Amino acid sequence: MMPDLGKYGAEVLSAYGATIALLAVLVWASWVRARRVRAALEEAEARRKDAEG
Amino acid sequence: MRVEDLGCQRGGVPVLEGVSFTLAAGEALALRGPNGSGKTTLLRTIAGLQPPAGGRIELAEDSVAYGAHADGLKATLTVAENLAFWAAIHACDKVSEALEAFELRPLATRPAQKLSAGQKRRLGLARLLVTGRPLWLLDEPTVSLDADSVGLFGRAVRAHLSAGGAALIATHTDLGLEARVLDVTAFAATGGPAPGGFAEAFA
Amino acid sequence: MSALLLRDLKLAVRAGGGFGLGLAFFLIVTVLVPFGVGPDSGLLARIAPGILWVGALLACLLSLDRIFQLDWEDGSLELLATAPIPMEGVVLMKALAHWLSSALPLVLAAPVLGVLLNLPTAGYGWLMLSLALGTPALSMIGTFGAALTVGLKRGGLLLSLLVLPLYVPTLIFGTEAARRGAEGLANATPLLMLAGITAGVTALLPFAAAAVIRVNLR
Amino acid sequence: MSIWEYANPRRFMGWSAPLVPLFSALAALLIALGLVWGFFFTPEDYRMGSTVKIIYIHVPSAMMAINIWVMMLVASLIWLVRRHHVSALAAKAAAPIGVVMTLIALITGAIWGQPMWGTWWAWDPRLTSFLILFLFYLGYMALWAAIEDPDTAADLTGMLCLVGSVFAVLSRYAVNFWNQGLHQGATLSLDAEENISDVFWLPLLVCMAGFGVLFAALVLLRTRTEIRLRRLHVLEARDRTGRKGSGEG
Repeated sequence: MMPDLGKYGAEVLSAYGATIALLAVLVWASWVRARRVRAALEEAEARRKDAEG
Repeated sequence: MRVEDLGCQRGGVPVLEGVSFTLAAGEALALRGPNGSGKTTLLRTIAGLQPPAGGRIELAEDSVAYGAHADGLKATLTVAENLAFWAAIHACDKVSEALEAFELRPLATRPAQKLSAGQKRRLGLARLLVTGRPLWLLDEPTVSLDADSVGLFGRAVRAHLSAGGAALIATHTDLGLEARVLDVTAFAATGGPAPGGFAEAFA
Repeated sequence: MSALLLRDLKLAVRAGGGFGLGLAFFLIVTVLVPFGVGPDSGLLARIAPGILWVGALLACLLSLDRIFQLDWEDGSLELLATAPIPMEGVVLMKALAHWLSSALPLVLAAPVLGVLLNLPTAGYGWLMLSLALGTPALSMIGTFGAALTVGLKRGGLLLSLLVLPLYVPTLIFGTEAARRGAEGLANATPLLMLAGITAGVTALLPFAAAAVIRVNLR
Repeated sequence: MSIWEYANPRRFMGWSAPLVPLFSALAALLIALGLVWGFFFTPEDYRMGSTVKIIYIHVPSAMMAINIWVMMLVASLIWLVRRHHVSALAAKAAAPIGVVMTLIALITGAIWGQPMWGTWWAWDPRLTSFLILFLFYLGYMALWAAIEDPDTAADLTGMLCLVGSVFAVLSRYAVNFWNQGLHQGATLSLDAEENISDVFWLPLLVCMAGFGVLFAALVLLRTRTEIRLRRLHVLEARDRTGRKGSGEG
């Protein structure tokens, strides 16, 4: 299954690991922020509707 | 000058709308309204410091002298040097008249940092004279002035008007001027659409 | 416009901080380097042009946030915006005043500090020439950065962060010109590039900086 | 209907909503495919050994680091000229993605450099240019964060992006002049196609497409967040003025 990476195994694996970790953090942060802002906005719109209605 | 259906905004929020008035040479117009009602915003918009949200301002180019809350004085320069600088910027040589008009002659060689608040204010107002501009836009000009100085200021404005100038003054004190009054609260924005389409609801 | 230049110079002289502080900083940086890298005069001679350029650049940076900040605080900038001189002219005069009061003293002091770093004899002229050609670009770029951060309460650190990357090309060509001159190599290309940067920056950045100031005054 | 209509916030929210999950899925698929293909099913280079596999992340991220800055420049120009708020917000939304891409390019470059050049970091022109680009991204984001008024922030960061782009190109040129470089790009770069066989090319292409689509998905998601934030601020401002008005009246 695992290919033989030879003497550079550590380098290749750490490069892939670092990349995947950074991308995961970016996606996760974007996602969490999107959800938080979305919830806050929905709440604000609902409050506004209450105030008007 | 002539203002038609002018809208003003502060920090992207509409403050005034539908402001219309005319101001002819020799006339003064007093702006009234509580704090935060948009007097400063209106003056700044007419002075060209911020873009109008709508409407038109008809005004000869380079005709405005703006007197803000801050006087634009340099603490380490003397009274005369401060005035001479603004005179040079506006290519105008009325420094000594300005010193006379606000009784600053005895203070001419004193650095601005050693003036009292009222004296600084007088110097700030004297700056208007060395601009040589016909339209004065004044924002609370009499703050920290005593009764005598207010009298001096009133005289200076009257002299300016009789020389064919005009003035738009946001103030709470009576300057003893024949001035029409414009109450800016009448033009308070009713929360029209915010710019950029963010006023529309979306999911 | 010359009135503005004269006023700014007068203010710099009266405040006293202007050249004094920048020069002292330049001196200290230069003195600290041998403590850091060791007293080997051969090594110092080799790195002297670079150290002096970096030192001058950092000393320039120190006074950038004063370019517009004081005028902003006391309302002068607003009044200048309504004055009959174009904002582009104000920006250019501000940059020139900064160069005369902050950068020119550094250019003149650089050879003295070169002695401390064993700068080769051939290098003095080239060092001063490269600094004289390059520092106006530093002042102009810095003025643009100062215009960007003028309305901010703690703009000083941000100003450095914004301006330092913009300084890279000037620094590279400046040190390259001084180093090659000191080593007796041909240095016409970096000198021309340096002059080109200064000319281009002086021609174009006043428009950008003036636009930025107008936005900040809104 | 003019193309600019798509930049109206409400319309943008409308058309971008279905694209985010679509692009996300596509990006996940492409990146997974490209990386698995590259990692497990490509041979080693006869000179670089298995380190050649780093190319499947290094090159796409480096490419995106530059492309994202160009996209921010275009978006800033559209904002400065046509005053479309969504455009400015898209530029703001793209910057953090650009930072991460630049960081990935730098880190993988350093990791690659260790066995190849025998050092983590070399002041090679390309690496140095990316370091400078990284600083530009940081400055740009710091300026956005520092200014309160959103339109002022958009204007100032737009101008910074414009001026910064000129200086970024100038820096690239200066850095080249300063150090002729030892980047082995030439043995394995896109402009030397004869050196690179299809075995390496195809998974690399898949990865580049994957990174591109990932950026598209993220920038849409983040722009939607920024638009919602603006809307939230408008509502809050209205709440404040409304309350003040009723209090006085």
